[in-house]
Amino acid sequence: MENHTDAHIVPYKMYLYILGGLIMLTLISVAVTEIEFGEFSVLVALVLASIKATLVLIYFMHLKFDNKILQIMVPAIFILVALVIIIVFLDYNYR
Amino acid sequence: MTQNESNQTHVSFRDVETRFKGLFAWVFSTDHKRIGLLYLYSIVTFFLTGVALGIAMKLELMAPGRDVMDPETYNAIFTLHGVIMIFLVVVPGLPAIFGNFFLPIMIGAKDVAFPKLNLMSWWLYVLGALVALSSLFMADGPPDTGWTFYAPYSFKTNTNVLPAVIGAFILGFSSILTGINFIVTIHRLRAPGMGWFKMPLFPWTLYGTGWIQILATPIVGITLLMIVGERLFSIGFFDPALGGDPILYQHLFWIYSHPAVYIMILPAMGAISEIIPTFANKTIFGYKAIVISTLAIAFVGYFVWGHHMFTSGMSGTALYTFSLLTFLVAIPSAIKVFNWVSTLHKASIQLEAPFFWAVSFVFVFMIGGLSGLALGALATNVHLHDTAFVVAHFHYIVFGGVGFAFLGAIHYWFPKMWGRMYNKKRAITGWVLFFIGFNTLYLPMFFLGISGMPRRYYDYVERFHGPNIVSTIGSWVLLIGLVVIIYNLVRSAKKGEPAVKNPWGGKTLEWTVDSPPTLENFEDIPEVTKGPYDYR
Amino acid sequence: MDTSTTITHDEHRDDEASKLGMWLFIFTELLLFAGLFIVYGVYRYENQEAFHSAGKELSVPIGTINTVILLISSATIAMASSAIRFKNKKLTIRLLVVTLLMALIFMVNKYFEWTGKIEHGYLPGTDTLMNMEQGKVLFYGLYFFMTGLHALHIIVGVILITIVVIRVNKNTLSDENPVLLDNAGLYWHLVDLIWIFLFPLFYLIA
Amino acid sequence: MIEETTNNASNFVSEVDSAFVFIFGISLFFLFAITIVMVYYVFRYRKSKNPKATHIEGNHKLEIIWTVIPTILVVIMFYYGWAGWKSQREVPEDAMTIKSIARMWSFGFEYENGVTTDTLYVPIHQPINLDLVAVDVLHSIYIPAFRIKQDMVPGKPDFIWFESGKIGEYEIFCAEYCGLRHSFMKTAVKVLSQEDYDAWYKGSSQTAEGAGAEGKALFQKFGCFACHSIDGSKLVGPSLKGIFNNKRMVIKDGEEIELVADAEYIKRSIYEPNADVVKDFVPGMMVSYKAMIKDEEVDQLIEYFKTLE
Ligand code: HEA
Ligand code: HEA
Ligand code: HEC
Ligand code: CUA
Ligand SMILES: [Cu+2]
Repeated sequence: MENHTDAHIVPYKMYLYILGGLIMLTLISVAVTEIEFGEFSVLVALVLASIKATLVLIYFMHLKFDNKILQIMVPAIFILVALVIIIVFLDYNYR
Repeated sequence: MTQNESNQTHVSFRDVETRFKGLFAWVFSTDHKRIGLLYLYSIVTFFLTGVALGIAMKLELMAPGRDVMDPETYNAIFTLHGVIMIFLVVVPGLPAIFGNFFLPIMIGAKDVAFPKLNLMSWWLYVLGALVALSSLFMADGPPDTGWTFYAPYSFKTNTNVLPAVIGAFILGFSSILTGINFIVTIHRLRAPGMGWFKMPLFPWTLYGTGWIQILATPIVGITLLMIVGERLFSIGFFDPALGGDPILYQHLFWIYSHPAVYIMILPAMGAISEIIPTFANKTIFGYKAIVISTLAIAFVGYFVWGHHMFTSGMSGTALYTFSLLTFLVAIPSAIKVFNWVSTLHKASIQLEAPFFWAVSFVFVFMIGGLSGLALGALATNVHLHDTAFVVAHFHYIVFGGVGFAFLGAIHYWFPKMWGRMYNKKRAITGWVLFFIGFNTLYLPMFFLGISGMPRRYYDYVERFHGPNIVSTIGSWVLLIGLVVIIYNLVRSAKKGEPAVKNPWGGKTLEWTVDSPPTLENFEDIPEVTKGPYDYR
Repeated sequence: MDTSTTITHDEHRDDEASKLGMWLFIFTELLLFAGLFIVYGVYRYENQEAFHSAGKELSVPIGTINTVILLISSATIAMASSAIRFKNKKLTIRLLVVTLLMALIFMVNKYFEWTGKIEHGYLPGTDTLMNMEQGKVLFYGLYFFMTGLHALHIIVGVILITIVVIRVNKNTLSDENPVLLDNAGLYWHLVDLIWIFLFPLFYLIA
Repeated sequence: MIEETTNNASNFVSEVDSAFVFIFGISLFFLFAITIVMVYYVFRYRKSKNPKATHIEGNHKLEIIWTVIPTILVVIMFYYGWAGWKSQREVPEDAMTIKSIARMWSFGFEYENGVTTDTLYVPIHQPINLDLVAVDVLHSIYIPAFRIKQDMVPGKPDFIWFESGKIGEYEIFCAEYCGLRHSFMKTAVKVLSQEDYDAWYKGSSQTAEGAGAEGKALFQKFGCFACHSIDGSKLVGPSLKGIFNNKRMVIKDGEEIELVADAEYIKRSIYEPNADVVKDFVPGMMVSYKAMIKDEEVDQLIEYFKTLE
């Protein structure tokens, strides 16, 4: 079993680009709340948050350079959580 | 290396000299085998406590009215009984004891991936257990909420709910650490040549269990923390007076606690899947089907929690979704049963104690599982929910399933763990008594439930008297059986005949190492070329 | 392997295993918060109006600043992972210290925010809050519980990173064995990840 | 108490029981079939009879068969369960509504004319809709003979309905654990003929006789006996024996003070039980009865307490 975790060393620049992107997205999501989307504002906010989370996962947390198993596991966990939440709402939504 | 040749130059893991002496050599050992035994001793201690409480309940239920205790005591006793049996005995149960001891050996490794973490999880277990039981010695006494801690009663009662809840939280941590450890071990430490589908079935079930431990336990952790917040700061999460919703508590509780029942049963099924081929001298029927059904149970089992809440006032849509999913999760269990039975076809069966445990496991598991079907259907559940029928169901499947598998496993692996043989005749006597007592104890509860006796009842109306008395008598027979079994095993651990390497002719890797194994298990990591149960 | 000495029970090193272990731990943490998000979701669904108006009382600027702070700290610790592989010890330590500083600023902000809310009597269990409408009680209950738990994770992260800094400084952690730094990073990103969801849920959807 | 056969006890019995018969039938069939095969194999293929095992790895056809058949069976089971349950959630238009209140540890039933009883009286062949309310913790109303059960959740009203087809008296249990005296929380439903019911309904608003008799009836009706004895023995609440105008040690705002249990105090104890809590007892156990007990009823209760020397 070899011990060097990733052969790939990510250059600093890339982190800075991603950071820039994340800050942009944050500002956008703040700006968007100023506009009244009504029903959809929750959705918009969550979609933006999910994009940010995906960026963090892929780049900051190195998923992009990691082995296959993790690349399957992580989305699987998020799907699981989503399913659980959907099922809980099968109750609350139809009460 | 030839089979059954005991090699005198090897030092068993029990006799190894370490930095510490005496007891400390055990409680600070990072050897997976010692940790397994530590778990065994501590779990059995709590288990016997739980048994005593169970017997006490049966005494009280012998006749209507007050027999031996007050309602306060009874309520506290079934709560403690439930908490001990679930959180302290069957959830850690097989993974922590046999998983720790045998997982590395069965996949050809020298230890688990994180030995120190492993030791820590045992310490957390002990800490959690002590915290949970500390309420016994406090003013106002142990909690009286039932092991489910349903809101809002759990923060209205003035008994000591907090220690039990915090204890359960710590125990959850211990369980998570074990799960992480096992998954990483299985991913990283399989011997060369052991592909996923060359892995024995017990490690496979531990793998499924590990995932449930990791993914379900945190939910109960956070739920219990919310109860703490609720009791200390009246945050109002589940208090209807503050806008909270008691049913949401039930959702969160069962999101964990239903998968938890599969944490209990999967390793039990794994142990049975080891015992049956060994004594049948035959490869297991449908290896892949069993593996897939294990993973299917683990996955689908995550989405059926609502079947504990059919009468709680959930929406209709949720009700029938959960009912349907519940039925689907029964299928993989059925597949396993069929495969086990088919393995016996054209086999050559050695009639030994572990095998009797395995066959009777299949029998009681079927009763437990099939009674689960009546609970899973909406109309019948409405009548049976929270009655003695449920109590019968889960004793058949939890204690019938896990208990029988545990006892089968300990008779199966005993020679390997202690390097000695037990008295085979006495082992079978114990099994017979146990089996008779068990059925006498719990079968009547099905009838009580169908005729309408609710559970958690200190007192009952006259017409329930008959079955209850039979049941109480059964509990004594069971107890005698247990005493015979424990006596036999304890005695043999010290005085039994020395055991050979492979007393049963098993094919998995643990039968290729010394009895008991050396500290490192293997001198050289074995190369695996064949499937796990190749009896050709 | 030497057969005669079964005495030593040396642990071999497997970085891939440590990383997998860390990820599994992160999964449990995610599910821990998932439980809370379920509670949040349900109560928000049942008390739309109250959550709406209660959310308005949280300061969006402070929330935004804290978000940016956490994002920066996440980037710096990720860069530290690269720096140590480039064998740049000095830069590694600097980046980590920046991360710690950011955490500190985050906590100070949080402190002021919390005390502000407590002065308003929004602390769960106090009479003022109890007498308000139910949705508000739940909102602030969740607010304190979730941000509190998050803050607890920050504290754990700070301790972890401090240990890493000390070890890098003592050269016991270097490009040969950077896995502890990587894992501290993973943990820190988790803290960030959770905040990414907490922020819109409490501050923005108003 | 329970009738010998509960065939017609409610309109749900036959449907639910046929679901039972179907599920138990299939289950018993599989249980016996598998057990017999298993025991036969153990016997037939034991080592002394069959020294050499045959190597069989599996059989795909069999795997598919024993996946598909149980799947079909469980889907039918699901259907039976669902069909039997669905009608339980569909209340007929003409149902008569009775409000059912659960509290630690008694049930109360309030009829349209305002009468409240601790036993449920219903006419035969009449759909009854029970409005379920819980005041303190979870309870669950369970009428085994009718095959119905529904949790009673504080803060969340719910309902349950039935139509009885058989005169008689049937047990009602509380099926959700609710604390100390959970197993004593039981009562009965009396199914009467329409005439008997009408007679009872008219007569029920009449008053009882004797000093404090109305008070005693109220005390019974509101389930106070669940927590208060009148013979001096301590239950969950203090015994009310000789309470009137006697000294009480109470905790008020964390301080221990002595009070005299005059009419004023008793009224406060019923309307705001947690204002001053009797020493050695737990606040929060007794809930306020302000919404249920009227002023003049409190006076009647006090009259009754005066007789408890
Ligand atoms: C080890 C633990 C364990 C296991 C494995 C199971 C397995 C199952 N359980 Fe059980 N259950 C508990 C432990 C367990 N349970 C506990 C502890 C409680 C009570 C908690 C409390 O309230 O305190 C409970 C309660 C419980 C309820 C709630 C009852 C209530 O309170 O109203 C329900 C309802 O659906 C249920 C259903 C099932 C089903 C359908 C299965 C299935 O997985 C069973 C599958 C097995 C088989 C079906 C048998 C084998 C198959 C054959 C013989 C072939 C023929 C099969 C077919 C034709 C399908 N269980
Ligand atoms: C593992 C789980 C387990 C086990 C083994 C038992 C064992 C026993 N239980 Fe059970 N019981 C529960 C889990 C268990 N129980 C739970 C979860 C509840 C619900 C609590 C609640 O309502 O909140 C309950 C409730 C419960 C009630 C109902 C209370 C009520 O509703 O009023 C009763 C009534 O008699 C009872 C009796 C007994 C008896 C007599 C025994 C025993 O004394 C029988 C003796 C047992 C043996 C002789 C040995 C079996 C061997 C093993 C299990 C192997 C051990 C495994 C390892 C060491 C790893 N129990
Ligand atoms: C769930 C249990 C419960 C029920 C039901 C209940 N009580 Fe109480 N009661 C208590 C407890 C506990 C106390 C003592 C603590 C306190 O004062 O709040 C108490 C105190 C009292 C007192 C003051 C007693 C004293 O010794 O000073 C009176 C009067 C009283 N209850 C009347 C009633 C009446 C009338 C009813 C029915 C309408 C009733 N209670 C129903 C639990 C209950
Ligand atoms: Cu009310 Cu149990
Ligand atoms: Cu379940």
